[in-house]
This record gives sequence, structure tokens and C-alpha cells, in this order.
Amino acid sequence: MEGDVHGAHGAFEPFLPGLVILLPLVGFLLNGALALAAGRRSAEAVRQGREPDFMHGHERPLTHRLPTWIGPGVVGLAFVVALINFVRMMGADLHEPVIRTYWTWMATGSLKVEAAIQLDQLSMVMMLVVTGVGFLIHVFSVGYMGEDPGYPRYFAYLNLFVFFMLILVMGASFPVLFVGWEGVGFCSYILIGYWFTDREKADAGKKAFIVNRIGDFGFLVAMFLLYTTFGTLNFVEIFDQAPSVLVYGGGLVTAVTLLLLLGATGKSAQIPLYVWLPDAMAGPTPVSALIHAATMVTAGVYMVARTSVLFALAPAGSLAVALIGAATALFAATIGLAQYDIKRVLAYSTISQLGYMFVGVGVGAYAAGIFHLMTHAFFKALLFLGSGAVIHAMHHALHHTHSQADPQDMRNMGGLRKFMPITWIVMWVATLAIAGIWPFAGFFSKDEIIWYAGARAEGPYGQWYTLIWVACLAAAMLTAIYMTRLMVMTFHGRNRTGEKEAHHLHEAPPVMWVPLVVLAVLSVFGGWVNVPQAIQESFLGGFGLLPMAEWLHHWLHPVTGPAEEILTRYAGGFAHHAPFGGGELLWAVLSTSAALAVVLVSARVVSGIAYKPAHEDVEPTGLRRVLYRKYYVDELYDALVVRPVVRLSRFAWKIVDQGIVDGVANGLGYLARAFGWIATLFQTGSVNTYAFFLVVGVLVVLWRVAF
Amino acid sequence: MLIEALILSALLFGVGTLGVLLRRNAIIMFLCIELQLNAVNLAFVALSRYLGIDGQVFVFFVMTVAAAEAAVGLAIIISIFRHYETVNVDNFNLLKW
Amino acid sequence: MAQILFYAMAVVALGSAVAMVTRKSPVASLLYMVTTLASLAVIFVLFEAHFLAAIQVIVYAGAIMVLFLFVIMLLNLGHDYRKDLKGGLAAVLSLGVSGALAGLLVSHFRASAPEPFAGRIRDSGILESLIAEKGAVGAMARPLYVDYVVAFEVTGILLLVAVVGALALAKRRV
Amino acid sequence: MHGFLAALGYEGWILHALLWLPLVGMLSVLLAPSSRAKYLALGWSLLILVLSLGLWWAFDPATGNFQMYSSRPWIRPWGVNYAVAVDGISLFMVLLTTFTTVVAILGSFNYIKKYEKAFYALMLLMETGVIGVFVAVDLFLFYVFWEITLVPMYFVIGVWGGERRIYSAVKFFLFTAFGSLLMLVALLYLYFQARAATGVASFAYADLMQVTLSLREQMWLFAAFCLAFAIKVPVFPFHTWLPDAHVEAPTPGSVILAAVLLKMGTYGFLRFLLPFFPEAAQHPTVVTLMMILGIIGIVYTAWVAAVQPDAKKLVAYTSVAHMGFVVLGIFAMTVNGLQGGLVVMISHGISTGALFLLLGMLYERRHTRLIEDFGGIGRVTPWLATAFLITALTSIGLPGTSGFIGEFLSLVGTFEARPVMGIIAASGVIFAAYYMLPMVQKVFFNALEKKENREMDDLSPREIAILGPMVALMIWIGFHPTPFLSRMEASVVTVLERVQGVRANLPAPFGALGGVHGDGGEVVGYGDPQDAELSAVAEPQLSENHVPRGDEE
Repeated sequence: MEGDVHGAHGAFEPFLPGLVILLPLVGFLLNGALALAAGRRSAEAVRQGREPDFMHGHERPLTHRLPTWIGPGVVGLAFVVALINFVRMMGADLHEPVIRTYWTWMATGSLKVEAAIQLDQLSMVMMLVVTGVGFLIHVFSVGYMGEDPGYPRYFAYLNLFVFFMLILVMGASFPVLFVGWEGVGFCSYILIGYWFTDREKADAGKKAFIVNRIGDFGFLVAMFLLYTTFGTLNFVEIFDQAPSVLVYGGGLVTAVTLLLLLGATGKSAQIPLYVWLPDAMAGPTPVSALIHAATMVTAGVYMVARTSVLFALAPAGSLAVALIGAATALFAATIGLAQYDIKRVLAYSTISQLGYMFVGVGVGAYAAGIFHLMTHAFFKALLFLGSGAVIHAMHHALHHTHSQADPQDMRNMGGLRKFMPITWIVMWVATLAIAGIWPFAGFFSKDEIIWYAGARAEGPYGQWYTLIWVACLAAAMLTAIYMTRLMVMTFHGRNRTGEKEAHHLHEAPPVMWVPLVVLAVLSVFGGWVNVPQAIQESFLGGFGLLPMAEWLHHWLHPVTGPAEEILTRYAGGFAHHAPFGGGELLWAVLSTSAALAVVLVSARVVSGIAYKPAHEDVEPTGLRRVLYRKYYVDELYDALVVRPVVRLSRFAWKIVDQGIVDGVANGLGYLARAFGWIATLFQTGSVNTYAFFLVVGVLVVLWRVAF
Repeated sequence: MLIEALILSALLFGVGTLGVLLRRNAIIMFLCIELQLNAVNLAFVALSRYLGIDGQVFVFFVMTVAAAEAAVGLAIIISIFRHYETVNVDNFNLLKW
Repeated sequence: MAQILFYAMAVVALGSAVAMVTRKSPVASLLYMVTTLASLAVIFVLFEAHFLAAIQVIVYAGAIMVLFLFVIMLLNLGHDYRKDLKGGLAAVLSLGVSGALAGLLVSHFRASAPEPFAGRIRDSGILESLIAEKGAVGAMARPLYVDYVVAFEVTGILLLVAVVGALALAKRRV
Repeated sequence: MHGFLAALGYEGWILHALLWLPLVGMLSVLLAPSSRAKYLALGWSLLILVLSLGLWWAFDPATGNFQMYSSRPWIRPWGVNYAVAVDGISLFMVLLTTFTTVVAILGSFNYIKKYEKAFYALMLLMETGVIGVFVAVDLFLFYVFWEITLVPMYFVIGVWGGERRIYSAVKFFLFTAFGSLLMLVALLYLYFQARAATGVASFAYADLMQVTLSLREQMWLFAAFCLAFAIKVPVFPFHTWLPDAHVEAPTPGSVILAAVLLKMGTYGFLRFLLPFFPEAAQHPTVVTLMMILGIIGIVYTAWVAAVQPDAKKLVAYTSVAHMGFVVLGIFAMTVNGLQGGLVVMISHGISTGALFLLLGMLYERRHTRLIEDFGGIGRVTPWLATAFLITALTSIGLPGTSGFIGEFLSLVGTFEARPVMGIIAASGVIFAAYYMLPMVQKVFFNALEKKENREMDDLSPREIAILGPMVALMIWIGFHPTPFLSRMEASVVTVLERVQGVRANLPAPFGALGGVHGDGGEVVGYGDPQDAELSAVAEPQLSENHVPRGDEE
């Protein structure tokens, strides 16, 4: 079967794959240089007490014109190069990854890590997603960030992020992946805190970095374990040897996978390390779209898919992945129900959707996880960018009237569809996609994950998988609710911005809405790359639109195949019916109609609520307050982790270090001084006393000599 | 007789020491030191009776040095007295740190 | 005869030494000191040190002690002796260490009797024959001017320096 | 390049030049007028740096033995020789020293206002001392240089330091002198043991290494040496002199202290402690103890650092944390661990040196070191903030910077030997972010509220010239450490073979999958007859470049 996918044949000839990584780096260097130059000028302005202003009054300087072309340009070029490689790979018969080694990165007597990239079907998909979605977001940024004084700096960061993200997805070994892994974390840090003079935003960036580092700790230890087990850290060698070296379900591989999972929860914002992502919304909205929705946060999913062999060998580890994913999906969705900040809703939605991906890769449906990663990248990027367009419009409107209202609070919006029809339409497309309504992209991917979760219900840990399946179904319904609520609150009903402000609301410029439209198209048709067999036969086959079903699955088969084989051999693979009976088709129809019904009902309900603008509103009570306050998890962490650590640190400094350790050292000094003081007691100044001690000394000597 | 002389020398030396330790008058302390010197001289002389003339030569030198010492020491005491109007050593505590 | 004389002189020397230490009046102490020196001079004679005995009387008792006396008188210390002798703990301790010092020496010397210093000392009469040959002064002349001539000359210089130093120190500032 | 250097006879004179040129420079600084002192010192240190760079090419990475060895008798009756050489361990320390000296001198142009001549003379004296420590292969010579380095640092802190400079200088001096005196005693014991065994008086490295010692003797000597080095490193709980010294020292003093002087301690571990007392060093209890101390250094000082109000003190504490990684890597006694430790030493030298320079630059502008006095200055000093951020990230070991290479390798090495220790130590990556990022945020981010901060100037060309190469080095090592790793590998393997040769039955860290030590290849052991040349035998001609390996020339 797979032969069909890879079509015709012959070896895969990569086309300058290094260029994909190199181009964003070049972009970073160029933009970085421009940013440094611009930074000097704006610093001079600040010193003279003015706000730096590159936009008004005089012509836009070169430092703020060039990034418009460099920033999106390099990423676009990288996308083109990736596309060429993709086409070539499609035309080739590739079963083994192609490794391109550039130089020896670290080589000691025993450890050898090459600076190498790995080209296979998985990294190809990720490259396309990163550069493709990345390009669109870069283009959007030109409009969104155009008036920011730090424009070149922004693009430098963004390019750097793409650079690291590509290292992450293309690296051929764990350490190289780790470079990207931490690199994107760092970029996320500086981009969240992009407006660094705002304390809250800087705090959010710091929080993201530190929480990510907790995950990185797990990843590091997992690497050590793998290294001591295999003596190498290259993917190919480890995955080749793993089935023979590691025991299925053994302690070692379980430990490795759990540690990797810790890393993944940090990067992909899963329980318990998800807390940084909602705060990360402090960054510019395109950043949220790119990093905190489409690419970086999916790195954990990518990593699990990449190490699928290990996870397949560790059923407990896989179950943990799926459980955490399901729990997160449900948990975050409930919080999303009660948020008012448009970006926060989307942030919790992202966490929830990432939970789905975790369920996908956790239950062993690696292709399904990646599939959802891809479609999610489309529609969530669209949602974020759409919300960015809304915020942009709101910001300008509020700016004109010098209103202090929050441009991100949905209570201040309402009825925006009149002002921004394009945004309104594309946002609805994305909403339907994320709600899982046929034929939008989200339907195919989400449904597949839920299906596979249910299909594990008869194997080992069956009850758990049933639970996961139920949670996923519930979360899907919640998704439909909170997304509909978001749409209705933002675009429908009465306008709550205020009379004067409403005059200034207008649609985003083309440079912003064109990427939205492209993403909307992808959100509609993106799901067709992996139409389930059952649906293809019954719905689409008749139209002859798709040559084959489950294309992505087959495409990824060379990567995920070994894992699936292990799964089939040890765990019995997937059943052909859901836990309570029924085939794939039945459940697909059921879920999509249920979702549609939920959308319609909740649209009705939400429309009926009379929202007040934020400054007139009161804080909700009861359960809604708990949800609005995000279950008080931040407070909990603060009390259980942050404060104790700070207290411990103060204790370590004041009591242990200054008190005990330095106290002992100084105490020795004082002891010496005390001895000295005692010695001064003998220095009476009286000649007689001196003579006395002299005689005593003589006595001692005499006594020693004479006897 | 030698042993007896040596014992006498030891006793005189002890008495001299006692004087140095007990007296506060600088001149008397000085005198006690002279007594100690004499005790040693006695031992030298007594032994030279049996070992040869060298001991007596030593005593000669000791006496000379004692003379020199007395001259300088008394001069110092005089100048100290001029300054402090006393020779009580308890009043001189410059040696104290 | 010599034995008796020795013991007598020893008692005198020791007694006046103790008196010297304990008398409060400096002049009395000084006079007791002179007594001690004189009795020691007698003992020197008993040990065939005639020349030294003479010097002891002439130089020590006659010159040095007189110098002391002059100073005492010059400073007019005749009545300034109220707090002169230390008492209390200091006295006990001082008595203890000096007693121990003397006792240690005495026991050491006594232990070496009757064969003093492991028999290395015999009454060979070397000093008597030397004195018989060269006379009391002549016996010392050779070692002093030949064997120890350098030390002798240095002592001369020392005396000179002492004189200059004493002058410089005691001289009244003008 | 190699041929060019050979034509110059480079290998023959370079080590002597590196040792004595600073002294010549010091004299010239003292003789010249005060206004020229800084330029003269800079010129001399630059010349020395340029000369020392030749070592990079002249050094033969294939062998783990000493290279460019030369020796001549110094105090003949005691068997003391003026013997110098480099190997893959000391090579980088020497280069780090010459580089750091230039940077420190350049960084003190505005900072040092009084007694300029004396200051720059002392800096050059320090260079001689430190290079001497790293190149001496005679223990007496080593000890002399070891003590020489104390003197300039003492004065630099005590004369040009801050308010509590006297306290700090004395503390610094007492701590280090205490350790080194114990080392002297142990050294003499070793010397007399060697003399008793062979009948030849010699302080030569190779000779003293051949002394056979009982485990009991080794333990005591190990303790004495270890204390001296541990104080210098510093290892917890001997670290309290460091924050005080750093806070009070002037910027260049801090730079030298952090970048070079601390390395003398870990260098001593590698050069003397392990090879001299292999059985003691490998004793499980000793290893556990040292590793625990290293871990305490990493975790505990990270905590302490995080709550410091004084930025300089914070960085000082991070030094302890970094050196904890080195200690850990060394006592893991695996190739990865040792090489990782060495890279941490290099990386820490560059990054912490740069951090101190940056803090010094901030101090010159604001005359404060308290974190709370800053805030938002990234707006007015974008270049400084950029340099600081990169340096801070290197310090916390972000991949792609030199810090990561070192920490990763040392942790891998630790994990191979003691997995639990490796895991605990790896938590240091979390705490590193916990101490560094809040500081960066409070200084450069947040609102720009204070008027004084608003008027700060960005980097001057001189400061760019200082920081540029340092930042470039951090990233270069981060992305391409192979030239560094390959040069140190053979020497590290040699040390390890010496250590583990004593106990050949040590369990292989990998079990069946094997291959830890890679291809140590034809590494000549220390017991080889060739090495006899390395010993105290008089080598009258100073100029003659006597390389104790057979295959060259």
C-alpha cells in the first residue's frame, strides 16, 4: 500500500536542505544588525526624553523599511526550498531518513554528536508547516507591527525563532533537537517580553522560560539515559537498536519516555506545566499565532512522534501521554468557557487542542497526532491572527479616543462583523474547523484522534482508554461552546465599544487579511490530506475528489511504521469499533452533528446574554468565578512552589550562607582574635610579670634539659 | 666543698630571682640581678678550682659587663626618674600592647 | 678551718641576700648586698681566686655598689618604699617559681654528689700549681691577654660605649 | 601556519616568552610616565596574546603528553628545576589567561583612576603568575607561581576595591593562603618520600608522580591538596570569600578572579590531585563527597544567587555554581566529564568575565550595583542589553552557546558515573534560569522609571571592542567546540588512564555497549622511559626545545 504513496521512485535527492535553516538565520543576522542600528537611534531619543518615533513626521528610515522584505522574504524562500524538497521526496521512494552532516558538533572520546539534519517524511511535514504558516504570519506581522518602533528587532526575533524551530524539527539527534528545543524557548521568552518595559509582559516571558526549563530538565535526563544505554544520541541509530536493546514495557524505556513527557509537557503546555502559555499571550499577537499556537508548542507532539519507537515500547509512558493529553484537553476547555480576554480564550483552546494531539500520539496514532498538529496550525493560526486583526482594529479605535479600555476584552467588543467582514468570515471558518464540523479540517483530524483513542479500549489499559475517549468527546463539545461564545461575543450582538470608538473601527489592511484568507482556505481543505478510509468511501469517493484515503498516514508510514509495528505486536493494535460499538463512520456523523448542534444552541444562548463593557462588569461568582480564575492553579503554584523556593533561597542565603558557612569562617577569625586577646592578658606591662614568665620558661627548659 | 658552693650559688640565684620578681623598685631589681650574676660567678669560681683558670677569666668578663650594665642601667633609671618622678616599675607600662 | 669559714660565709651571704630582697629601704638593701659581695669574696679566696676576690671587693663592692648608692641618694629614694614589695598571689607565685628554680638546681647538684659531674672533676690541684708558679695575678694574665684577647678588647670597647651611653642618657637636657 | 611557527622556532621560546614578557612589560609600565601606563600595559598584553595564539596551531592534539617542554636547574641541591610545558589541559588555560588579561586591562581604562602605574604593573605580574601556574611542570615552581598570584590580587582588591575592600582582601588572602600552606606541607612530604625512594632530589612533576604511596598516605595528601584547590575553586563550603572578594574588587580584578584564578583550583584537581593520588581520588566515598559538594555548589548557590540584591554578588555566586559543574565533571572521571569540565572552565572564564565587565560598565554609568536601582535600561542601552543577554544565556547554558557544551558534557559524564548525581545536578539548569532571568529583567526590562537610568549611555567603541570578541567566542564554542575538544581529548585521556590504570578492574560505565574511552590509542603512559627525560635531569640549554615524545622532529 505504501508503495502507492511514494509513487514513483528512485532515490531522494535533497535540494539544499541546509538552506531552509540558513535562510532564517541570515534574516536574523540582517534584521538583527538593523535592529541594533535602530536601537541606537531610539535610545538617543529616549535619552532626550522623547518617545522613539520612526513613523510619523518624517520618512520611514531604512532600518524600518528593509525588514518588511527581509523578514517574510527569508521565510518565504525557506518555504520554497522546503516545497522543492517535498516535491522531490514525493517523487522518490524514501524509506530511510536522509542525513546531511555539516560538521562535528561535539566529539569527545566517547560521545559524538554531529551537526546534522535529518530529512524524512515527518521532518518534511514539519518544515512545510513551520515555514508555510510562519511565512503567512510574517506577512501578517508587516501590517500588525508596522508602527512599532522596534520593528526590525521584532523581525530579528521572529526569524531567529523560525531558525531554531527548523533546527528542532530537522535535527538528526537529540542534542541537535535540544538546541532547537531550548532555542525556541528562548525566542519565545524574548518575544513574549517583546514590550519589555511592561513589567507584566517581561514577567510572562520569564515565567515561560523558567517553566520550560523544568521540562528541559526532563529532556536532558532522558538524553543521558539514552546515551548511557545506546552510546549514541542519533535518532537513526537509537531507533534502529531500540526494539532489540530495550525491553517492551521495561523500566528503562518507561523512565525515558516519562522524562521525555516531562519535557513535552513543558514545551507543549500540558498539565502540570501549562501555566506559562496563557501568560504568554502578553506577546504580540502574531507571536502568539506563530509560537504559542502553530509551531513551538507543538514541538512536544513532534518529539513524541519522532521518538514513537520508544513510546511504543513503553505502554505505560504512552498511556501517561494520552492521559495527560485528555486531562489537559478537558481541563483547559472548561477554563476557556469563562475567560473574557479573547487571546486567553484562544490560549486555553490551544492548550486543549494540544491535549488532543497528546492523546493522538499517546494512543499510538502518531500520524493522527501530527495531522491534528498540522490542521491546528492552520486554524489556530487563523484564529490568533484574526483576533490580532480584531485587537489591531480595537487598539486603533481606542487609541483615537484615548480610551483606557482593554482592546482584548471581548466584553468591549460585540457586533464587529459590520466593521470587519473578512475577519468575521474567516474566523467563523476557523471556529467551525476547531469545533470539528464536517468538512472543515478540524473535523478530520480531531475525529481521527478520538476514534483511535476509543479503538484502544479493548487492549491493555482498556478502561483508561475508554476514559480518555469520553474525555475527548466531552472536550470536543466544550470546544464548540467556548468558540461559539467567542465568536458571538466578538462579532455578533450589540456593539459595546462605545459610540465614538465605533467610528474608528475598520477592516485590517490587505497585508493582514490576505494571510487570513490563505489560512482559511487551508482550514477548509487542509483536512483532506488524511481523510479516513471509511469517510472517503462513503462521502468523497463518490465525487472522485480524493485519489486515496489516509494520505498523511501513509506518507508518514516510514517514520511511524516501526512504532506501529511494535504496537500491533505487543498491544494488539486498534479495534475496528468504538468502546460502545459503532464504526468510524457512525461516530464521525454523530460527533459532527453533535458539534453542529452545540454550536447552534450555544450561539442562541450566548446571544441571549446581555454583556456589559468590561469596566461596568462585575467579577463572576460561583463556579464561573473558579473557571474565570483558572481553578486558582497559578495561586496554587505560587503558594506551593514559587514562594517556598524563594523562602528557601532566602534561608539559604541569610541563615546558611551568611550565618553558618561564613559564620564558621569568620568565627575562626574571631577565635584567632580571641586567642590573641588572651595573649594580651600576659602583656601586663609590668617588668616583674615578664620576668616571671621568663623564669617559668627557664624552669621548663631546665627541667627538660636536666631530667 | 664544690657541691656546697654550687648549692650556695643555686640558692643565691633563687633569692636573686625572687627579688627580681617581687620588688617594684627598679634599682633594687637591678641589685637583685647583680646578685644573680654573683651567684653565677660563684659557680664559675668554684668550678675553676677543679677545671682550670678559664672559669675565672669568665668571671672577670662578667664583672666587666656588670659594670657596664650598671652604668647604662642606672643612667636609664635616672632619666626615667626625671620623667616620671618615680622608679616604681608598675608605672612604666609602655611594654603593654 | 676552710670548711668552717666557708659555711660561715655561706650563711652570711645567704642571710644578707634574703635581707637584701626583703628590706624595704633601698639603702638597707644596698648595704646587705655589699655584705653578700664581701662574703662571696671570702669564698672566692677559699677557691684560690685571689685576684677575683680582690676585684670583687674593689670593683664590685667598692665601685659598682657605690654607684648604686649614689643613684639612690641622687634620686632621694630613701623614703619612697611603701608599695615596694609585691604581695598576695604575685608573692606566692614568685616564691614558688624561684623556689622551684633553686630547688631544681640544688637537687641537680646534690644528685651529682659525691662524684661531682660523673667523676669528671677531681681535685687535681691544677690551680694551686699554676698559682704557685705564676702568682695569683700572673695565673690570669696569660689567658686574659693571649687566649681571650679579642674578648678582652671588645670588653674594653663595651665599657667605653657604656660610659658614653650613660653620659648621653643621664645628662640633663640643656 | 604550523610551518611558519616552526620556522620561527616558536615551540622553543614561546612558553618562556609568555612567562617573562609580562614582567618586562611590568618594568616598562613602572618606568614610564603614569599617563602612558594603561596604553603600555595594553600593548604588552596584546603582544603576549598574539604570541600565545600561536600555541593554537603549534600544539599537537594527537598526544596527551607535555609539549614544548624545557627545563633548566634552578636550585640544584633541592632538585628544583625551572621546567615548563603545556598539554591539552593547560593550553586553554594559558590562552584564557592571555585573552582575559587583555580584556581586563582594556576594561579598566575608565575604572582605575588612582595609582595607575601600580595597577597595570600588578595586572602584568598577575599574568606571569597565572601563566606560570599553568605551565609549570616542576612542583616547586608551580608553588612559587601559585603564591605569586596571591599578591597582585590582594593589592588589586585591597587598594582599588570598594568600601569593605580591606576585609575582603584579607579574607581572600587568608582563605587561599591557608589552603596553599597545607598544600606546601603535602608537597614537601611527597618530595621527601620521592627522595627517600629514588635517592634523587627532584620536584619534577613526573618524578613525584611515580612515588608509590599507601592508601592512607594518599588520603591525607589528597585532603591537603584538595583543600588548597577546593578553596581556590571554590567548592562549597569554602566559597564565602568569593562573593566578598568579587563585590569589593574592581571590575578588572573580578574579571581576572573569575576567569582565571578560580580555574587554578580546578586545574590543580586535574593536573595534580587525580594523577598523584589516584586511589584516594577514586575512593567511592571521596568521589561521593566531592560530587555532593559539587552538587551543593550547583543547586544551593543557585538559590543563594537568586535572592541577592547586589548584581555583582549574584554573578559571584553563579561562579560557584558553574565551578560545581567542573568539580562534578572532574570527579566523574569519564572522558565526557573531564572534557565537559574543561569546557565549562573556558566558557565560564569568558561568560562570567564578560558579565563582570558588563556589570562594571553599568557601575561606571550609575555608580551602583544594586539590582533595584536599575530597570528598563534596555531602552537606552540596547547594545549593552544585547551583549548582557547573550552573556547571561551563555552563563545559564543555553544550547548554541559555550555554556551548554560544557554543562552538557559534564552532566553526561557525571551521569555515566553516578546517574543519581547527574540527575540532581541537571536540575541546575532550572535554577540557573531562576537566578539569571529575574536579574536580567529587573536590570534591563521593566519600566524605565528612574531619571538617572534614562541618561545612561550605550556601549562605547572601546567597550564594543572588549565585548565583541567575547560574545563571538561564546557563540563559536557553542556551535563548533570541536577544535577545543579535539585539542584537550588526548591529554584528558592520559590523565584518566593514569588514574584508572591504577585500578584496572573498574566497572566499564557502559556494560555491553561499551566504548566509553573511545580510541585512546597510542597514549604513552606516565611510566614510560621517555618520560624519564621529563624528570629532574639537568637541561642546561634553555633554548633547546625538548619535547618528551619520540615521534616529533
